[in-house]
Parts: sequence; C-alpha cells; structure tokens
Amino acid sequence: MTPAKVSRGAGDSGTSVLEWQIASKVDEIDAIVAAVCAACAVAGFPDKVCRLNVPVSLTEALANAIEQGNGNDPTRVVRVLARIDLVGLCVEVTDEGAGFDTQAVRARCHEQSWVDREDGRGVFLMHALMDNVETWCDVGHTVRLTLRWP
Amino acid sequence: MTPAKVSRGAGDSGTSVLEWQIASKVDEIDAIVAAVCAACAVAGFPDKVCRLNVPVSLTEALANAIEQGNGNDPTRVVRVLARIDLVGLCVEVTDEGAGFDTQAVRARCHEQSWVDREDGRGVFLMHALMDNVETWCDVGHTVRLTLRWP
Amino acid sequence: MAFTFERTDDLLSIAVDGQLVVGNRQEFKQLVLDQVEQGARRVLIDFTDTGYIDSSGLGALVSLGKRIREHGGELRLAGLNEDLRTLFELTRLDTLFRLHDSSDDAREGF
Amino acid sequence: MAFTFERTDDLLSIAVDGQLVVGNRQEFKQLVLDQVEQGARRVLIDFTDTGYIDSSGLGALVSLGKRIREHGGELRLAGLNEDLRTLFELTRLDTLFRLHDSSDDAREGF
Ligand SMILES: Nc1ncnc2c1ncn2[C@@H]1O[C@H](COP(=O)(O)OP(=O)(O)O)[C@@H](O)[C@H]1O
Ligand SMILES: Nc1ncnc2c1ncn2[C@@H]1O[C@H](COP(=O)(O)OP(=O)(O)O)[C@@H](O)[C@H]1O
Repeated sequence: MTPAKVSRGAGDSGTSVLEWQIASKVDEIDAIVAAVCAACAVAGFPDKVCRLNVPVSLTEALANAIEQGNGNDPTRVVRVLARIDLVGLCVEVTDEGAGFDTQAVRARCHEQSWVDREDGRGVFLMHALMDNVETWCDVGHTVRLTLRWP
Repeated sequence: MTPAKVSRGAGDSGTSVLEWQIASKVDEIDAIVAAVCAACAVAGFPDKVCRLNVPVSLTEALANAIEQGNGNDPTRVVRVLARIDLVGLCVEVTDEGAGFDTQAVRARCHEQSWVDREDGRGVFLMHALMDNVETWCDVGHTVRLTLRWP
Repeated sequence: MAFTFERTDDLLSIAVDGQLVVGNRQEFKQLVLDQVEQGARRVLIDFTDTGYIDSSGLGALVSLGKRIREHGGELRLAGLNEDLRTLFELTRLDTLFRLHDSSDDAREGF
Repeated sequence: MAFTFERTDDLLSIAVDGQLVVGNRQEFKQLVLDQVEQGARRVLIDFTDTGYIDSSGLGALVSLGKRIREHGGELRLAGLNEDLRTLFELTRLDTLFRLHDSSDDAREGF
C-alpha cells in the first residue's frame, strides 16, 4: 500500500509527510514499516536506526494499535502519519480505542518476573529505541514516536 | 520487510540504495512497492509519479518475476535493487528464470483484440509509465526500470 | 486493502479501498462473480478510495465486464481519480468502459 | 519471511529468514512445538539471516524456551548480529538465553 498522501516542501529544507489508513489486521504492518524505514534511509538516518530502532518501535506501535486499541476488528481503522523534517522523524499511530495507563505498564518492567513473561515488552521497547514516546486521547488514542537526527 | 541493505552517500549528492531478497509469493509485493514509493516521495519525486508510475510499473515487474520468471515457486528468490541518485530512480528486479522475447510481447498490444484480453498489459504499462525499460539475462533474468528526474 | 459492498435488488455496489492488484484481484473477482450468480445484474464499482490498479486488476475488470454482459447485465465504473483515468486511457480501456465521475452519476439511468 | 528447518534425531535446526514479528510468530511457534511433540529436544534457532525481532517474536522465544525445558530439552540461539544483540540486552533476555556467535558454535557440546 502506497502512502495515501505524500507531500514534500520545496528545496533542501523540505519536510516529507507520509500518511496511511489501514484496516486493523497485523498483515498490514510490514508494508508500512518497510515504507517508513526506506524513507528514513533515503532521508539519511544511520543504518542501525533504519534497521533496528525504527522498524521495531513502529511495529510495536502498530501491533498495539491493531490488537489492543482496535481489538483486531478489521472494520476499525489505524491511521499513520510519518513526518521527516529538520528535527528528525516523528510518527503518529492513532487507533479507535480509549488508550491505557502508560505509567502502570512501564512500572511492570521493573518486576522480577518481567524477563520470564511472554508479553509486555512492546511499550518498553518503544521507549528504549526512540528519543521520545508520547500518548494521548483525542479522536481515538495516539502514540507519537520521535527520533531526533543523531 | 525492511531493506536487506541500505546505504547512502554523504551530503546532498548522496546516492540512496535499497536492496531486498524476497520469496516468490505475490504477498511480498506490497511492502516492497510501498517502500520504494516512500523513498521516491522523500527524495522529492512528484506526487503523481509516487502514486502511479512507480507503484504500478514496479508491481508489474515484481508480479512477472514471481509468476512468470519463478513460476510462483516460493523457494525461488526475487532480488530487488532500487537506487535514487542525481539521474533519477533505477530499480532492477531479478528472477531465476530465462527471460522472454520482449519484442514479441510488445508487438501484441497493437493487435485488434488486445483491449478485450484479460492479461498481457504488464510489459506495456512498464514501458508507458517509465522512461526506460531494459531486460537482460545473466545470473537469472533482470528487468531494469528507469525514471529520470522531471 | 478492503472491499465493501452493498446489494439492493439486482444492483451491486462495491467500493475498492486501497489497491486492486495481483495480490487481491482473485478475491475481488470471486466476490463479484458470487453476487452475479446470486442475481446481481447492475454492478457498480466505486474507485473513490482506490490508490492504484495494476494490469491484473485491469484484467479482472475486463473479465468481469464480459461475464456480467453474458448474464445480460452491465458493469459501470465510478469515482476514478486522474491517475486511474490515465491508466484506462493508456490501455485504451476507456473505450471498453464508461467512466463515471461519481457513484451518483453512475446510478443515473442505471 | 520464511523458516527453513532441518531435523536430525532429536536436534532441530531452524533458520529465520526475514523478521520474527507479530505477523508470523504464531506460525513459527507452532512449527517448533510440532517438532517438540515429535521428539525434538535440542532446538537451535539461527538468526544469521534475520532482519529484526519485535516484542511478539521475543515473547515467542521465551515461551518456546519454557516449553522445551518442560520436555527436558534445551533451546540455543545463534548468529545474532549486533542489532539483535542490542534487543536481547535491552530486554535482559541475554540473561535467559545463551547467545552463540554461529550455529557451529552452538552445536558444540549440544
Ligand atoms: N494502543 C493501545 N490501546 C490500548 N491499550 C494498549 C495499547 N498499547 C498498549 N496497551 C496496553 O499496554 C499493555 C502493554 O503493552 P506492551 O508493552 O506492548 O505489551 P503487550 O502488547 O505484549 O502486552 C497491553 O497489554 C495493553 O494493556
Ligand atoms: N520475468 C519474466 N520471465 C519470463 N517471462 C516473462 C516475464 N515477464 C513477462 N514475461 C512474458 O511476457 C508475457 C507478457 O507479460 P505481461 O505484459 O506482464 O502480461 P501478463 O503477465 O498479464 O501475461 C507473459 O505472459 C510472459 O510470457
């Protein structure tokens, strides 16, 4: 799936914006992730960022939006807005859910049993791999991942 | 799927290269196409090119490589190399097949019955939507699509 | 990629959300043919939310048009943006199908 | 994305080509568990050709490790590049699994 919308400012100071709307199916994740990674590579982010930080944290955000936020209901939509500008990369993932208590989730990873669990590493990894992770509820629930130029 | 390899030269004259290897399954097409389109958008190609010329012609090349070149055999590999530089976009799609008579295929679209056919528009569309389409056989069969900066 | 459809008497309206390409044209064709088997005769495909169509998708439309005509029905296409119109013109398929600006236009006199 | 596996006696070697993520971890888990049901006890996963792993993929490894131990077997991981090692370190999973440089290394004394 190509970006639903693409825009780019003129000249070298141009801001690139990519936008998608997907049905809540995990099969849709890979194409979006591949596209944002390719965009980051072409924009000049370092290889490791394009191969690790961006794909893993974006996969987490999309998987949570699809599975937790929208309950895997394919009629519910996830919106993705990726922006590359002079500051860096900013990706917003919006689902139709009511959000969650991020503090409680982050606190869990200090528990002894955390290492042995099968789930519960997604939010942790987003924070570990991005400079900034913000969440809020407005029309739906949004996670914003930010990564500044190195 | 993120690019298997990504490299970018230093500075504004940088050349971006994206590389993938995929199994011969049509499900793999979308992620590659989305990635190359996003790369073109960020590099500054016009919207119409990113939304029509690039996705359609690359989908044709990949579909032919998977279905015709590799006979939908998932153990056979298709290699994709996309390069954006000062000249423009260049994408090479390589399958494990023996190629085909491109002249004969192109001649067909002048036949009266062409409009009514269900198949046979792929090679035609690649030529119509790209500046240049080249094919050759070396280690496998390669199609190279080229689009210059407008 | 998703198809949403609505059936009223012998009128089938389908919207293509995303692409119509080699990866989903079979599913799309089957969906329409099943409806034709079940009596749909006026078939209206809405491309307002469609990104792009490849040669497989175009081929599916050609073959559906034929099958629907064989059943005494008619296929109308609507809502194609400029990009999609370019595709139909390049392949001369604009001579095979009438392209309507919107679903409402296509429904007139259908 | 593809998994290739080889079975010799109670040794199962699997290579992960592409990603191990939410979209394919179920298929991967089932493949390994089926082999464990059929007697595999030494399980070696080779990540030489793996792009990245998400939290679902890591979770699948944790759960497989547990199941294999319950059957009296052992799970070894090999061929992780620097990126993947970073992931295991961040999540402290390098304390749960021994990470071998290559499949050959992992096979020693297995
Ligand atoms: N988009 C979301 N909408 C609602 N709840 C969420 C969302 N993302 C995460 N959560 C909540 O946070 C918890 C932890 O998420 P995460 O760290 O990704 O681990 P996992 O998804 O494996 O449980 C989830 O179990 C869920 O309760
Ligand atoms: N990569 C390829 N390897 C072998 N043959 C090919 C390849 N690409 C195209 N062809 C041949 O060219 C013909 C026309 O291709 P195309 O114009 O894409 O239409 P279609 O694929 O719908 O038949 C194919 O039917 C096939 O015989």
